[in-house]
Amino acid sequence: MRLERWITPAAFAAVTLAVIIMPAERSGWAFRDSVIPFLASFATTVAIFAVISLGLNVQWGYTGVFNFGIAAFFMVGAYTAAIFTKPPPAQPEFVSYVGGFGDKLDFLPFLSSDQWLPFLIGTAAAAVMCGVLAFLLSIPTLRLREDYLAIVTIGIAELLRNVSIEERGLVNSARGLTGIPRPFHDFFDPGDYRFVYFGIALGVLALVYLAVERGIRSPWGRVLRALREDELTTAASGKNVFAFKTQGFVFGAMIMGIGGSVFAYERGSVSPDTFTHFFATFIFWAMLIMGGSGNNKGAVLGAYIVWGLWIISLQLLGYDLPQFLRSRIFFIRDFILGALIIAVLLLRPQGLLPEERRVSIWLERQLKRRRRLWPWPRRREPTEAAPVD
Amino acid sequence: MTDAVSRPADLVGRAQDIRRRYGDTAVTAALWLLIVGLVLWSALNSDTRQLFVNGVVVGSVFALGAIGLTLIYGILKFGNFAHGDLMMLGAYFAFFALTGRVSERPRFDKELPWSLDSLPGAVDRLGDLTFGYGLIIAAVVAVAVMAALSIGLDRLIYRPLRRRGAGIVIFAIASLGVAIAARSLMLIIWGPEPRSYVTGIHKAQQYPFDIRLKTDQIFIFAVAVGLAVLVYLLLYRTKLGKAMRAMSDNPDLARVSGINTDQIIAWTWVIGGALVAVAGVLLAIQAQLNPQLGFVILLPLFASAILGGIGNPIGALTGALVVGIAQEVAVEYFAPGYKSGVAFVILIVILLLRPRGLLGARV
Amino acid sequence: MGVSILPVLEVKDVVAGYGEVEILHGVSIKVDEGEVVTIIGPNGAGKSTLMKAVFGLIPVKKGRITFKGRDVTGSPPEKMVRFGLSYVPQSENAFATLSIQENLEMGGFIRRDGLSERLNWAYELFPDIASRRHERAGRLSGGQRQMLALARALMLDPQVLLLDEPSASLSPKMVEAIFERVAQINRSGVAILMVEQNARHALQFSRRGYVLAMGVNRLEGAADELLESAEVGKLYLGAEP
Amino acid sequence: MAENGALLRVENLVKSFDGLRAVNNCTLEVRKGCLTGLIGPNGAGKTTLFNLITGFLKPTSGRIHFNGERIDGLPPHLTFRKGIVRTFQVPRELKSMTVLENLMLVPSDQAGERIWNPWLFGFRVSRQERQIYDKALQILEFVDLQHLRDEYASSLSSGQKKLLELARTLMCDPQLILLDEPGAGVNPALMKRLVERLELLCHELGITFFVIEHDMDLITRLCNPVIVMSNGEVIAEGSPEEIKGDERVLEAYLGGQYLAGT
Repeated sequence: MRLERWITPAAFAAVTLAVIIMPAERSGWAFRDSVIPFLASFATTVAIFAVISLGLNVQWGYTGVFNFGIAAFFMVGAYTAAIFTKPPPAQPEFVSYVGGFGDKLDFLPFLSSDQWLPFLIGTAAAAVMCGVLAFLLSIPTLRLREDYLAIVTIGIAELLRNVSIEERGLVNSARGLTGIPRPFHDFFDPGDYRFVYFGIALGVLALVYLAVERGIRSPWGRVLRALREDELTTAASGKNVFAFKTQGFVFGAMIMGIGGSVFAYERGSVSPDTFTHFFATFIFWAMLIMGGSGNNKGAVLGAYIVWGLWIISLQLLGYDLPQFLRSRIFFIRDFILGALIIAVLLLRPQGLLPEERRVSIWLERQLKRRRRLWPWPRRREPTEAAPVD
Repeated sequence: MTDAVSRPADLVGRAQDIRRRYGDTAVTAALWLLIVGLVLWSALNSDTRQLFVNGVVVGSVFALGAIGLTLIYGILKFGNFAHGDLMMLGAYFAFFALTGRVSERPRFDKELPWSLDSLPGAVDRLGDLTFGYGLIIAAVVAVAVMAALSIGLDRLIYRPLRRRGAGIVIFAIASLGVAIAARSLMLIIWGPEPRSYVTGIHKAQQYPFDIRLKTDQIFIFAVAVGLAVLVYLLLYRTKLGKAMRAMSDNPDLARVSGINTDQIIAWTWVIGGALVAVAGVLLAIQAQLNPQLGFVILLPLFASAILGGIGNPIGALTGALVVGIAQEVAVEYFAPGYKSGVAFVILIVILLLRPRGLLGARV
Repeated sequence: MGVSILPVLEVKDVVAGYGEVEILHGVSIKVDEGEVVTIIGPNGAGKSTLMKAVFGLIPVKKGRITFKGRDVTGSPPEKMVRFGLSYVPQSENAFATLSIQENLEMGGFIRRDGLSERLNWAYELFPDIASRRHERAGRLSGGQRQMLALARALMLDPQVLLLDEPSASLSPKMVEAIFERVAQINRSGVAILMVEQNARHALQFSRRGYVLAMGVNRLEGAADELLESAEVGKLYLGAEP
Repeated sequence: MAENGALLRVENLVKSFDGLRAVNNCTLEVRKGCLTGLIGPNGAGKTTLFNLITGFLKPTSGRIHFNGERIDGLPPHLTFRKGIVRTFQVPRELKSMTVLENLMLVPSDQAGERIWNPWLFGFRVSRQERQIYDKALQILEFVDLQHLRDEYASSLSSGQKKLLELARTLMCDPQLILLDEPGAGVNPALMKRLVERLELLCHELGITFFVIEHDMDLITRLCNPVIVMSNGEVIAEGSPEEIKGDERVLEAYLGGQYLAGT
């Protein structure tokens, strides 16, 4: 269908236009003072969410592992990063949390808590914690029918959120943690910092994207995709199904943890009310399903479009809306998201960007090096094989 | 020679066989003992007796939800993640039928000119209950609406997916979409503030053994048990119910026997929708009307259904009572926020030890 | 049995298969009133596929199926049952989680009246399952389960009964019992179309037989002729044609 | 006592499902370098036997020896490691992966299958990928599918899927290949080629085959010896000619009572 080819560009263009025009129009076309900073914040959030969406893509899009508790990993990532970078609580009677390793790192200049190393340590710790959590969850569930994992992950997300609220000394219960040191924060003008952080978030996204792409296009990723297609055949090809499934789940969870940590450093504060099922699990599914599961570009595009809808609904509040709409705009947006998910599943199950047909970056590189034209995807005639025997 | 070498290995093999054959039974027996022990202990211990009774009430609300869930799981073979939200939606429909209220702007309601509470005596309390017959009629309206809505959702969403041969995960994601849509619909129409069917304080009555119970709670328990028995009778005594079980067992053979499977699926949604509505109303009486509650209740529902063995209504009832009691009694020892943790722990234990549930796989 | 002009069930040049895979490449079979017809043939000949195609469980791509002169091609199984056909699949032919009585009730699902008489009739015909009528079918032995499957299919008083390998994986004694029961059912006036692995045995109980191989008709004739025919053995063990 | 040259030996193997014995005290041997056929009526337990040998099912009792080593109860990926590969009766291709990927998946111990190796030892992964790629191309040519290498496996015809299954087994230098009805749905021209290929593999490369097949012509052309199973037991073994003349085999197929045991 000719029309179908335009869906993806049209969706992209619509969101882009809306995200630029609405704030511009409202600020009287003051691009430098308000639109550009706004876009930087917008893009930062998109980058962070795209990271988590990529993590989900590894789990669901490639491995076929069904995680309905992204909130758990998002939250563990964010909190871990926070307590690894924050100084210990100053007034334990008012604010209390475990960790607070930020001070211990202050003895060297580039280790002080507002520089890059604590950021890296926090992010790494977040990834590790999420990996361990995912590994533990995989033990009772990965051998069972797919939807059992979904239920268990819903459970762990719910439980962890409640633990964070109930245990006062753990992460300062419902009030959450504030004042998380942000990398390089003191070196820049507060007004410009958002651009710096946009760079950081973009860098993390790029790294994660490359890592996922490289992992998925490696023989390792090939096994994961084979698992998604048919576990029996994969077992008959001599692969340890359970081990690879666990690896895919853990790898995806670690990426989600990284996303959580970058989120924490961007906000400078985290609190339990961010990590509800709705906000912290559902939107990532919406992003991935809409963008196209099994395609990393799709995961990023999905994050862009879904968060675009989010921002559009926020922007709409700046206009003179009837009271009826004004108080309900977010709920209407949620409804549209729910309906969109169903519509995508029914009408375009492959999402905006369908999965690509590629084998292995290693092979592509090899073949290029040998100055053979890689025949993908247009040239289909068989190239002569390497001399046999 | 070969024999001599392989004999020890054979012994090991035989031991494994025995473990395979009897281990399952032993684990089940141990779990049952544990459950019965905990239930008895919490019922007899004077510290937890009150909580035990509360748990039975909470559990009976879970039971209705879990029975609906397990019914749909048994016949359509997918976990319906919209079940909790649809329960709440049903409760709101009853609220709407009763009071005719919708939210106009935050904390400000608009009352439609027609509603059940304008009927004469509709809100007069029935005996010691907090509500009048109006709510009961409203619940019936909600049952009808939810049954129709369920069929509509099946036609619109699940049937096309079924025809396409989509996997269970696609169904689950679709049902998540439904859950979100249902939740936001409640928020759009009635706003985020918690509500209740009737206002005013309801005093609990004193019963023997130092137990305090509201009559509403007895009502909840009675309705839940009554409906569970009805569902059981439906499944085991009526032609339709037997056909539903037959289809759950072997859809092809059901068709060969002349059972119209499309019709059975439609009936399953009707019954499932009706149960959803009643469960929602009971939940709203027991707790409150709150759009957030729908998704939260999903975990205990699934825990109950899995504990009882998916596809088995009596199992779901048993499982739900156990989960309800465990959650309430845990309040004595842990902070109330850990209620969901109890359901989670039960879930994990069952998945680790006996994934088919306690009453599952009785073939 | 009198010879009728029209066959009760006629299958003409049926082409069918699973998805894109074609297994039957044009098979024709007919069953006259009150007779037992057996289809034999080597594995993979498409015998079971033919049964499923006749009963509407898989789509018929070409050809015609008529029942008492009426075109029933492509009717779903739930309709076939109403026309007066009944089918016993080869495996999983009882609802394992339902009781025996419930299995039979499901067999009579579309019956409006006379269910209890028919139940009694079935229990008389199959006394070994009658004593266990409230047990779950999953607990029955293979032979009993097969008896139950037969009884379930007979609950509607069909005119034609399709049997897919009634003797599969049963002990020799049980096979004997099943075939005797099949003969008894036939004597009550039910025409039977049967697919069998156990060719000799089945042919002894049949009036006519067909041999299928690789999805086409290869031989047909009176049962005793086929029994004597050396061709049949060759078709199975593939001597050069 | 073990006869010389027995690659696979199955002893008194039993597998029961809910009291039904699908494989009942089955004892047989597959000799090295042979194309052994396995025939029998439907429900004889042939596919169940394959599932037991490859570890997709665990036997109720009995032993399986491969190269003198006990392998019963090993999970599928470990029997694969020992050198046993199988195909499925109904082809189970990896649908939304290309034909080439279907093959490149198979070789075990690929360096790139460890998640960190692509980062640490890229060159090794790269070199190995090239080798696997070359091998996959060779095998695709061998089964005549090279023109389809970039197609999704789901778009193949059923005969081509059968060939893909065979190609998959060849990717890993197996010692024993279990083929479950390789001929079903393959057109005669392809079939002729398939027979040639199998013979070539067996005689030139010394791969042992154990083949379930219903097409007796194919069995006659291809296999020697042939083992006949009925009701979960081995009832005869011999050359195709012997089998055809064997009264018990005909009995098993045509019904009547065969003599059980001894």
